Amino acid sequence: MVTMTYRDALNEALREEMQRDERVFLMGEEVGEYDGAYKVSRGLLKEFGPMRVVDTPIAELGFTGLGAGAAMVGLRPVIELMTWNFALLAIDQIVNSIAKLRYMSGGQVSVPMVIRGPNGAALQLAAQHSQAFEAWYAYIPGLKVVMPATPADAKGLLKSAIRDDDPVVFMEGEMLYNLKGEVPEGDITIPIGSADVKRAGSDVTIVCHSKTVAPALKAADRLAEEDISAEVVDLRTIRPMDTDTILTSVSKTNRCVVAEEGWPFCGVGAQVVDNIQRNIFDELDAPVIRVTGEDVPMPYNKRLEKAAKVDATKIVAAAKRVLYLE
Amino acid sequence: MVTMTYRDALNEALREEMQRDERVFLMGEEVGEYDGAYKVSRGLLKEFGPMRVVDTPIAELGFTGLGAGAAMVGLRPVIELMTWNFALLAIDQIVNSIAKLRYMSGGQVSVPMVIRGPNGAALQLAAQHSQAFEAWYAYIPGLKVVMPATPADAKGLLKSAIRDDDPVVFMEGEMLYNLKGEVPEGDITIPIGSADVKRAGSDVTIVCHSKTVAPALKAADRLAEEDISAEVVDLRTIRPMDTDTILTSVSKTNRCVVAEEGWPFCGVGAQVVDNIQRNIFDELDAPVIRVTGEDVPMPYNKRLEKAAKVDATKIVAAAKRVLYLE
Amino acid sequence: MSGSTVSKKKGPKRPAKAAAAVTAEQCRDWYHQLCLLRRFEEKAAEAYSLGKIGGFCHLYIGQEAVGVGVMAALREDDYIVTSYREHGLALARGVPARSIMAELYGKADGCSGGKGGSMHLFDVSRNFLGGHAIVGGQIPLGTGMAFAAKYRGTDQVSVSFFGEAAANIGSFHESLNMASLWKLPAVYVLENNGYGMGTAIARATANMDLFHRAYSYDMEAEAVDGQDVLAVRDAMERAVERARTKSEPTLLEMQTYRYVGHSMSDAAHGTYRTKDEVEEYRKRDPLVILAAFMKKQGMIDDDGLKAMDDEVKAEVQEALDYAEQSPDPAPEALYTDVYAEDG
Amino acid sequence: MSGSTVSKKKGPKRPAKAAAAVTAEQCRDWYHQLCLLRRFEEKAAEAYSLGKIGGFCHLYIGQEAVGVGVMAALREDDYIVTSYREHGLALARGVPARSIMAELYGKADGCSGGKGGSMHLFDVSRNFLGGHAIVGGQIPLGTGMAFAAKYRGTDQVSVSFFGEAAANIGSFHESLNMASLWKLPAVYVLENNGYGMGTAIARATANMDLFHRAYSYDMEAEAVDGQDVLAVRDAMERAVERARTKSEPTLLEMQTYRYVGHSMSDAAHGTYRTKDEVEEYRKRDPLVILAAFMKKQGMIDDDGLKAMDDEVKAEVQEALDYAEQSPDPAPEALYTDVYAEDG
Ligand SMILES: Cc1ncc(C[n+]2csc(CCOP(=O)(O)OP(=O)(O)O)c2C)c(N)n1
Ligand SMILES: Cc1ncc(C[n+]2csc(CCOP(=O)(O)OP(=O)(O)O)c2C)c(N)n1
Ligand SMILES: [Mg+2]
Ligand SMILES: [Mg+2]
Repeated sequence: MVTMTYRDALNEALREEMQRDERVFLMGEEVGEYDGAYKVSRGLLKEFGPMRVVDTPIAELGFTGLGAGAAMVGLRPVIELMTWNFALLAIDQIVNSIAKLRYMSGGQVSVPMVIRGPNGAALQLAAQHSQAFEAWYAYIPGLKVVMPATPADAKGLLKSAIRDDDPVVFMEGEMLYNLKGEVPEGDITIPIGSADVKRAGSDVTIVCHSKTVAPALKAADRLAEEDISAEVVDLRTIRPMDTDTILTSVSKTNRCVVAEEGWPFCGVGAQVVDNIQRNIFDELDAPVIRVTGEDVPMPYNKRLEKAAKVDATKIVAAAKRVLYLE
Repeated sequence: MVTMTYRDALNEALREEMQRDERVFLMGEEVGEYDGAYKVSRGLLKEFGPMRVVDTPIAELGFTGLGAGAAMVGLRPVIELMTWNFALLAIDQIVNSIAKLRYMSGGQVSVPMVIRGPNGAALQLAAQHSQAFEAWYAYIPGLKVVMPATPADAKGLLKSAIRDDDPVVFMEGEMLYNLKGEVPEGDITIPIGSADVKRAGSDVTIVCHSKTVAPALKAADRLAEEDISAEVVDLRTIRPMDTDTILTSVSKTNRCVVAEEGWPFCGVGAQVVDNIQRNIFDELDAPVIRVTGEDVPMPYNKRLEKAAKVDATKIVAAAKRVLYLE
Repeated sequence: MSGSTVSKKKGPKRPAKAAAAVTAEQCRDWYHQLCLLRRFEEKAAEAYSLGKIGGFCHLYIGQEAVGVGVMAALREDDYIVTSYREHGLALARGVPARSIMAELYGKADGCSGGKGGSMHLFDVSRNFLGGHAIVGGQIPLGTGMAFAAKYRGTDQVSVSFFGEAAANIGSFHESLNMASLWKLPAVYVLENNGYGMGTAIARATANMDLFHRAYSYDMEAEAVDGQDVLAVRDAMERAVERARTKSEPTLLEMQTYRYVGHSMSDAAHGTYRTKDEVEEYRKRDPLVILAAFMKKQGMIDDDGLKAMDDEVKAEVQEALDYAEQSPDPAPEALYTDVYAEDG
Repeated sequence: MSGSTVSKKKGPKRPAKAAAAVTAEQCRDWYHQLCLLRRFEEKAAEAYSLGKIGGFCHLYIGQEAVGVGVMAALREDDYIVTSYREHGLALARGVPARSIMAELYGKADGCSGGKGGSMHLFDVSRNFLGGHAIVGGQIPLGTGMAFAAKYRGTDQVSVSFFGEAAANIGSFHESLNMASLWKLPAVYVLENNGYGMGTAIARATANMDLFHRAYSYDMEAEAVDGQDVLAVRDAMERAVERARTKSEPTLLEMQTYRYVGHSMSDAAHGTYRTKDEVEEYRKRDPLVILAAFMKKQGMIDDDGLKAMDDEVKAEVQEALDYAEQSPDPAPEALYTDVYAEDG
């Protein structure tokens, strides 16, 4: 184990995979000479040269599609989108080409590529730069959606994503890049599609992912002070979703809160709710309550922004509600 | 009342609104000289001339954004997208500009526009042309999402959408255009945000919208033959969702099936489930079951395509499941 | 203390080029192909009206010389992507007529297993990589294949076909800039048939000399008589040579025409163009042009032409029979090919 | 039987133009504005480093002559949209410094009510319509405003500002084609400051003479010395005239430079450009150029210049004080302005 940041864990995963497999290349805005807008690709241009670490024009539709074309003929692109907000410009290629090529070619074409970058809000970047889109991509058959919350998961999952023969939407977070944690050394991978119980508990399950994992753990701490034992399930992969792990936990606790950064309407949590009530309706002692970002475009003002975001306090309140404690 | 097709109802709504308000114009591919790819705009160019019925180049991002710019300064564009599949190219403007301009300008800017066209699958158009995207748009605060299932609703809701001061995503269906029904004469409008009980019943609620309304009604007929009384609730508007009407119905029937054309993961039905279980958990005698399009890109082959789609048989089976009859 | 102004530049003239030498054998081969493309689609149109083929079906009739001429200049390991109007391109690339027809029928033996249909023909063994139905969507993909060739250091060339209306969409612009910036071995074949659905080019495109757009990206370009296989092949050979040896992209504007409607639901004329216009263009039918050339050169006579056509008709009938008897995909096929692990 | 080829066209030369006559009063006004833009942002940068301003903050320092010169040629009822690098443009348009500073502070009195921030300045009363943070996103919007002017038959002009890197994205291409096709009264002001974040134009753009791209759309274009208010104003007047009287669009490439980093988190030099390069461009500081002109013309002396600068500094300080004391938006503001009915 070594302690490193989430950023460095991603960097290490990229470096190791590029060393392992010559077909892997990184492409995106500012990934090369600038070392990445958020420095995830630091040093890679120097090590691998400009053919494998490719700075692009601002042309998300074009370079994401270009990556897909390269993947169709056997390369393994990692396309960095500066943020997932800008992916809306590339989404035609992601949904109409990348997700469907295998199927509509009758299985002849593989598109082994990773599309990655930060998702959701950072600090005071306002409405156009503060959106969480995992629910959208998870809607699409043909895509996988991976969202690590810790440095160890970031490294292990990015490696798995790069080795996967299908397109993987890989979502990080500006507010996660500096997060430090222990990371196993060497060639570790974490299977796509496996959730992780980040804290065991017996009274209530908190399902979370990505940036809501930290507040969920904090909420669990606070609940523990009131003798409430919360189990924290980090989805890690949104699609395919590890429903088994969720159901096992909720079958034990009989109560569940789902926390996510995004908006409420048709968010990931809605699908989690559906999976729970459909499968273990009789195990539920209370409705599942969701904690989400407020249903508004993100405001710039600092206080308003804070009020719009999910935090531990909101999760604690929801947990108490499902426990009928308030 | 007059009997007319869904297509003609839309056409009439457009014509009447363009007559009523000079600021209203129609823009899109083939809307003018070709009378519309699906003939919804038949005769409008002739009546209103090329400044108000504008044929565009194939440039969805450009002309949708152009419409938004015109709306920002007071016009009331109706942008026709030949299908919502192609809207993926325009989605940056829809989500990053259109949905957010009012908020990020602190309320100074209105974007009164309608973006409309057929959504979902028709017949054998394969993976890139057979997608339902209402769940995506409904996710976005700042947008309204309207999906009429009948000619009368089409007319009344399109008029309301055009008069609305906010952007409305208005989704039709190639398979609906030829549908005939009674339409009240004159200047009727139907409020956005109101669901409609298309058939009253007492044993089970079937929540549906757009193309699943017809199979839901057919399913209700079949269930009636087995003495099961199904209530059919047509959402009509996805966002804002008329949760009251759903809850009233399910509080009465205590059982619910949700049918939608789209894919299951984070679909509209997931949100309906969430709304029901959160609000009237104790009224539910069974889990809510969803009937959705199969979780695959749409295949071209006719039989496979049929198997991928929602039909009355699948809805009947789901209704029996929630009634614990099979 | 001064600004500066520019006046609009006038397009360059298009000097006539002497056709490269061709053999009788080559010409016969191309004529055979032109016939095949034509007869195949005539048959497909029949089958469509009988309800054997469904969905959208965009015929290539009138544009055959482009596909045949372009493919004639390519190597087996070169890459091809195209739009939905691709039956003829698949045929010219050598995808068997029977597997294309079976795909139009949605059958298990179709080149995309019955899942793709008319708009999504794929044959990976021939590097024929689709069949894309979002206007312009294939242009970045083809650019990526050129990138891959350069990345690997092979001398493969990647060809992206698209219609003239696609030159107004963003992906065209973004792709050509990258291809030129990075010197990719790409050829962009713009098939200017004058219409995007019912929209004449003049109603959609500000500067109708589309090949001039290459200039914005410092890219070589040509306008080509797309009704003439030999002209197409010649221009394509220059572009391929440039890509293969110098790793530089080219934009080729093929000036052509479709004799039929945009798709099966669109009439050949009446709404947005006149019957006269279509008849006028019919005079420059690619089959007629090549036949005339061959006869003039003494390569073939009328009997020979007729014999080839008959041969092709039998071939097409065989394809149709094959499609008819091929089974539907198994019901389980609905769920396979979504992900690699689905088998 | 022949194809045809074209050779790459060379760009037109940029003839020097005599500056239109200017009065001392005009020059003083522009100089005042240049000072205001410069001092305002210097102050904003200070406030940012004190944590008073958050998020992204893109300064316009070095490019001021473009904003001042362009606005000088506009009427009050003309429309303006721009990117996130718009403090200077808002100021030059007459949006009060205090309401801009308050917006940077996220305060209730900010020009967007504290909800927009640095990247989303709006002032509808001045037709200053944002402040857009998706590269290229404002270009279709500005085009739509030109469409609206034509639709209504007014002679308003719509101006869209964007950086040179935005010329590589699809929305640029799609918009210019439509503007020219439909003869819209639009002016596209491309601010070529040589970099898109850390990417020099040569690493992102195949043909670096960006104004030539207008040719693809049959549009008039000019390259302009963007450091010189007078040159900018002259070119803009020609473009505005063309839009107002003939309803025709123009692309203006303003050749300029930013002296500071891309945003507050980016160093002015070190990574992607050298200190020497920045120093070299500093020699063509728009304030220095205009001051020199005015002095040469005897319009002002050093004391006069200093007096103006002092005046501006006081104005900026007032704006800062105003922003400091303005309240945060009410907590309920979180939920208003999503829809019209939210009030
Ligand atoms: C992005 C997008 N917009 C619209 C359509 C509908 N559509 C299909 S083909 C077509 C016309 C394309 O014309 P062109 O590019 O000239 O090709 P051609 O059909 O003439 O071969 C249109 C508008 C589409 N498939 N994709
Ligand atoms: C679509 C999109 N891609 C990427 C970004 C991130 N980004 C913000 S500014 C910028 C550079 C833009 O450069 P240019 O257009 O030259 O304008 P300048 O910043 O020089 O004024 C980038 C890449 C974005 N905001 N939007
Ligand atoms: Mg065409
Ligand atoms: Mg720039």
